[in-house]
Amino acid sequence: MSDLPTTDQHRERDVLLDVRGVRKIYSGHGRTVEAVRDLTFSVGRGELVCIVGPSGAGKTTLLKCIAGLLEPTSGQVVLDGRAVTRPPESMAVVFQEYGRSLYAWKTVEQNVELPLRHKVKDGRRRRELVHEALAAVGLADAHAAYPWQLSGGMQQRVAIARAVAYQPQVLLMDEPFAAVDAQTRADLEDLVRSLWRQLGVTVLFVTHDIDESVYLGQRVLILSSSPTVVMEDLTIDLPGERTQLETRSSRRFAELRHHVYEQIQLAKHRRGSDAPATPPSSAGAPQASRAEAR
Amino acid sequence: MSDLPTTDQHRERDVLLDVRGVRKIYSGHGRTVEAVRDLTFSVGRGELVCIVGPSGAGKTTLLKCIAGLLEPTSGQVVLDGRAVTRPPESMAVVFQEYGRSLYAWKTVEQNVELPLRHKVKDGRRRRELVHEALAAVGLADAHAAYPWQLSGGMQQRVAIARAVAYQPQVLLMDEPFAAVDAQTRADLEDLVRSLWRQLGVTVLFVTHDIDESVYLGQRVLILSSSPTVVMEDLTIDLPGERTQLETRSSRRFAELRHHVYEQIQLAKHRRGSDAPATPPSSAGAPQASRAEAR
Amino acid sequence: MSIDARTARPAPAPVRRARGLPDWSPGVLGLVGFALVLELLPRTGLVAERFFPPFSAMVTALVRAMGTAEFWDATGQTVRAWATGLAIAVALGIGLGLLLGSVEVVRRATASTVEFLRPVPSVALIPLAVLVFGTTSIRSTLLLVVYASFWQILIQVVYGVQDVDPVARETARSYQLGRWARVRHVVWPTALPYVLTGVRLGAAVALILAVTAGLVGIGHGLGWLIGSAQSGNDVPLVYGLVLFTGLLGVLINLLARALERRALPWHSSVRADIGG
Amino acid sequence: DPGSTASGSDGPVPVTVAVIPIVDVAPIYLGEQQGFFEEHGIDLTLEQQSGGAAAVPGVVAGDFQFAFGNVSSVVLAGAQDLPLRMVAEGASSTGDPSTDFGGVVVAADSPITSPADLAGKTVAINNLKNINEITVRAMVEKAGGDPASVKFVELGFPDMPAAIAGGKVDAAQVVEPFLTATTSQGDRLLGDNYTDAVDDLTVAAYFTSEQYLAENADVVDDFRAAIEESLQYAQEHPDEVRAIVPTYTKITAEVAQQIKLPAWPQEINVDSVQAVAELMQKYGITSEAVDVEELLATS
Amino acid sequence: MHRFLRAGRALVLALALPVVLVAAWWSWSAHSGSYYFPPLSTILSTFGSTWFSDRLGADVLPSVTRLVVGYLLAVVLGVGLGVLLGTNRLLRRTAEPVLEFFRAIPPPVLIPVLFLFAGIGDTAKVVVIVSGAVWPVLLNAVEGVRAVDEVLSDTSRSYGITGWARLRHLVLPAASPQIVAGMRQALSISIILMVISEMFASSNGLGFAIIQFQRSFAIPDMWSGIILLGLLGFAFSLLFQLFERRSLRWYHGLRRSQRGD
Ligand SMILES: Nc1ncnc2c1ncn2[C@@H]1O[C@H](COP(=O)(O)OP(=O)(O)OP(=O)(O)O)[C@@H](O)[C@H]1O
Ligand SMILES: Nc1ncnc2c1ncn2[C@@H]1O[C@H](COP(=O)(O)OP(=O)(O)OP(=O)(O)O)[C@@H](O)[C@H]1O
Ligand SMILES: [Mg+2]
Ligand SMILES: [Mg+2]
Repeated sequence: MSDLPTTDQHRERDVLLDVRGVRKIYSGHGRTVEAVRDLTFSVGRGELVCIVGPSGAGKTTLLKCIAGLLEPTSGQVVLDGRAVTRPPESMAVVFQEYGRSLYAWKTVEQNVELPLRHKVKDGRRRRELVHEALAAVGLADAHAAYPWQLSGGMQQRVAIARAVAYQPQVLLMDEPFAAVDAQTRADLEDLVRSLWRQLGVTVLFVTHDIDESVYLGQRVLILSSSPTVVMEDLTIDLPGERTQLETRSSRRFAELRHHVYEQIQLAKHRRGSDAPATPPSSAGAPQASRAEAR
Repeated sequence: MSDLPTTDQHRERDVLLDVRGVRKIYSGHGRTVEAVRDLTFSVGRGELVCIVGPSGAGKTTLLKCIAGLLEPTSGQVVLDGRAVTRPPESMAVVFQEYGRSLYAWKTVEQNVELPLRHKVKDGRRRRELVHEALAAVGLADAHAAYPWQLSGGMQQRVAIARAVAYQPQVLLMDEPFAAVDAQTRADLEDLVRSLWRQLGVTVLFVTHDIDESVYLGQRVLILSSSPTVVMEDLTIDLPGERTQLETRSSRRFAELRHHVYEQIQLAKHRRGSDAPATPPSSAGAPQASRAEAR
Repeated sequence: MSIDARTARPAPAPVRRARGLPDWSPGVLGLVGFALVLELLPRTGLVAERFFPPFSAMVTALVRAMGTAEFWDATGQTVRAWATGLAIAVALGIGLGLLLGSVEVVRRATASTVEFLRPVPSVALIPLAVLVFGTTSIRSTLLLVVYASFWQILIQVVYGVQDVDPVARETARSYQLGRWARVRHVVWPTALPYVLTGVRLGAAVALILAVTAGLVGIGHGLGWLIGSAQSGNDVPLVYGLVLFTGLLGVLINLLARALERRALPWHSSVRADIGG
Repeated sequence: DPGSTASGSDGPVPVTVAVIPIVDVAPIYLGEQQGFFEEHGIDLTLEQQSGGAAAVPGVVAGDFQFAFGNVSSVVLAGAQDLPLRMVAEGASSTGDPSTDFGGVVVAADSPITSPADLAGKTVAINNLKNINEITVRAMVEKAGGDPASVKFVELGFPDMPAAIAGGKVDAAQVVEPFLTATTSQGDRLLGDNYTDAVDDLTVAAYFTSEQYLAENADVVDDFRAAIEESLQYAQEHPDEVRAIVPTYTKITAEVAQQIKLPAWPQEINVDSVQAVAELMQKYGITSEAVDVEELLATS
Repeated sequence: MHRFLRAGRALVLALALPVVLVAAWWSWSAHSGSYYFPPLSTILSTFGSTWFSDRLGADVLPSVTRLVVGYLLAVVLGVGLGVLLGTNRLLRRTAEPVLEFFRAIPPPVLIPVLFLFAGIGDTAKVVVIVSGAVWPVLLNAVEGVRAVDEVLSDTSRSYGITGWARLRHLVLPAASPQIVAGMRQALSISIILMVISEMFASSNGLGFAIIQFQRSFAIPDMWSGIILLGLLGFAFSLLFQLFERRSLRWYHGLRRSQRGD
């Protein structure tokens, strides 16, 4: 593990997103779960960070807190210097429950177009964006279909197209490729990377596929099992130009993926309570600033 | 490709499931899709067959036809010598849309128990089965939760536990591990294999993960892009005893997975219309018998 | 093999549609059966004919009445009161329902008042209606019609608004859809099935009140015609008019169903019905 | 005073009268036909209502200048200090049980033979606490029965024939055309509650509001005069009454030939109304005695 | 402390509008001078003497009994028939026009027919209540059943959950949010029809009393009756909310689960 550098340098960079001591306890209906114990990390502007962790670790919970859809029990999320209390502008989310996030009463095209309405006033330009996005995910011929006429993977791609067409500054994706086949997945991975490089969008990408996390990310955050803390914040020191064939067959890739794999295996059995304490530098902001955001 | 034998020998064995010239056309709401053009294959009793194919190829459609939930436009499905017209007994299905297949008004425990009610009359035995199944998928402590209190991966595992507890003779699984992390996925793969070996259940397993299909199956059916035909019926000649570490690092495994990967890439661009004709031996039954089942 | 749209149903539905028969044939069959029962009840002596005439006598009386201008005036009045009243009730019910359903504070603040006012019967408002608008003004009838059907629609809309899927709602929120866009594109389509049920409920109640108003002496609609036939002891005409009222109801429902098919092609219930 | 200027001017005064589609209001229809109202400078509009009580709010609100209703309603209103005034006679009992337009009927095979037998029995009437209830009670009392033990149930006249035939009630107080309908089907007329209770009973009257009376005294006078002519005309031309009834009711011409007609004297029998008021107090319907004189429009 | 604050806020919210409305009514009616709109103070002073006497047992109790019986019957009938029609398309197509026919007929004109078949006692009144209150339950049940999620329906079918078990574990719970909406409608309709049914062939009951007051021009008493009706409706709706909270616990949990509270 010593040959794998953990990042500290990005803190000096332009920090866009700051997650400070976020904790989330779900309670009600006879069940109280501490989904997230204490998450602290930050993401620089234009970074692509992958998040991996065991099922039920709280990845979705974390993403919802960042998206301003869920209020943390304590701690706070700061985006661009401002505490997040409601969904911030220019952020797109691809939900894990892609099926339910599509509107059954709208066609594929309308689903993709809807969020654009208040952003892109020019109808022609909007339709262009929609068409491009749908073509990019391989659904050029499903415009007029309703979501429930599509296969699972196709539905998921509609949700991705919607986020892509929106041209957000921050893109949160919650296992966005879970339902597509290997080839499509590879294509979509490249799509995300090219979007990220071209548009400078900041991406948080939750995945269960370890190869994917290493292939895609500049950093991989490994979460522990619930109650959750950040187990490791791993910098992926692969070259910026990546291709499916070359990158994946490189030695460094194999090392990194092996490392992540081991960590995940560990994570499954290690909980927040017995994880190593996070270094002070990445610890939460002082109590005062936490309180003021609530 | 010549070094990879395609199976013919299993046809002499005890055939449980016979899919004969199944074709499915969806029409309505201004859209007509030939989801499946012509699928013909058979599965022997106690076999474990994986199905891979591009997103939107018609895998879910096929599974629904086999489960008796969807009537093929033409062709027929024969199970145990009888044409399937409605859901056969002793068959369990894990749906791709796991979230929607759980009863929101029942707890996890009740969800798993419900199908058992009419099968296992003894309440104690039933509860035992439920507990075992939930423990097997790593949800021993979520009995009392409602599905909507669980993470995506946990929900999917509840659906799996339900199928496992049901102890079916035929198990149809539609991308059952799509939402769980790598480690859990490996555990669940081993669970399916051990169930299959112990109970002699016949398994049809749809997956997008090529490694998984090779690791799990005795055969892998590769479907073409829509309109769909069987592109290849590949026998996995790995030893019966498989372990995650050893099997996956074997040379034969790598060869096989590489072959499947190539085929899938081909499949994405090849449609049923230009796929190689299936050999006569596996072609559909004569027209007469097709007609009588409708 | 030819492609038959019917075989493309998602699943073999519990009841196979009788092939070759048009959609409406079972419904007509039901009505014919009902007419037969009406004809046979008095004919077999189960009820005395002079209190409950056979179906044919009702129809004869109705047809006779249909020859008069008075009948069509009355029908016109009732239908006008019905349509206007329902339109007002639907507009109010949907507007306030969306407001109540989507703004928690408003709902809580009005809950007790709504629950208090809802069970107050329209008929108890008759003196009020008469006093404010008089017995001849259509507005008296409208007051009763609107008051009665408004609550039905309101409650349906409130329940419908609550039915929005949380994931769908969050999607809309995260994509910065404004309140109006959320209502229009997310809340409204979700609530629509409830709303349509509410409109169907409200439509029938509106018709009932439009007729009842006449019965108690407000306006000169069908109810007034029924009332005067009653006091004239013209039993076949009474039932003939009741029959006519019921048929109006059937007609209204046909309209509502057509509306549903147009408005909800994506809804699973309609999908299953249309087939495909 | 706008009312007086209106009647003082040359044009006819528009007047709306609420009536009920029953035989009793035939005179006003006849009078309109004969032009009696026109002669008195009244432009008459007749509004049909379902019942006399229903017209009261309309009169109070000024929608109707006059309305036709039974006298007990007016007495009741008087007891509640509702500002109503009786203007003219509406319809009266004929004073002869064999020719009167109302009565109590029982089924042909009923064991009830005298009004006294009604004690403890169920009697259907169209409105509770109204003229029919008190006159039936009085009839029972006169025959020696206990008026308090009669059980009254409210039922529309149209529903009474079926209720008697089905044995749902023991007796029913009916008026025309249901009296003819029941008796011609074999039901037995037990007695006439109107003649039994009070002599020459004024059953119904035309009334107006105190306010209208105060502001338009001359119109009221004109109206009264026209009504009185109409009443007289109706009384003298029963055939014309029978001819006009089917035009404003759903009573068929055939039935209209058979029904019994009420009496239409020209004056309200104040004594009979006072008797009604006293009976109402006696049977606990009003708590205090009402002086009928105060309810008359003596302008 | 926090909890007290929250409870206090809820109380203020619940009471504010009624208080404002009552105050408005009070001040407006004090000077209305209209015979039909007596001062609220008069109405309230009549309230006690009118209702807290033997009327409670003589009029209110019989009414409430008929109401409860009629309502429960309507619910049972509505759900039963609704599930039947919702699951069976042919039956629905056949029966719908006839049902719509009955739905459109005003209860007052049905009443004479009811007298013919059900007599003039309590049975007829209960039938009147059922005949009106059944529709919202029925319609909502039909629509709720028709809208059962396909994936869930497929799941049940493939696990052989059919017939009675399907009804109990799938159809009824899935349709329950809509059925409950219908039941809520039916409750207030039942009260309205209780009044209407007592307008005919009656000799006691709350509706009967109100109509009598109206006819005998006892206007303050009539208003006090209307207020009592409102109070009754309010009380029943509170009971209903308890029921709803229990029976739709999962549903409200599900709908709120991701609102962040
Ligand atoms: N609405 C909720 N109510 C109660 N508990 C919840 C709710 N949502 C999530 N949880 C719980 O919080 C924990 C974390 O859930 P979360 O969905 O964030 O996990 P996840 O990391 O996204 O998992 P997966 O990879 O399986 O999607 C789980 O134990 C889950 O049961
Ligand atoms: N209910 C439906 N109505 C109309 N078309 C449908 C319906 N279900 C599926 N289809 C179409 O049939 C085709 C095959 O869909 P299916 O769900 O079987 O694919 P799949 O192989 O399961 O894909 P995935 O891997 O993405 O789940 C798709 O083109 C889809 O659009
Ligand atoms: Mg998740
Ligand atoms: Mg699929």
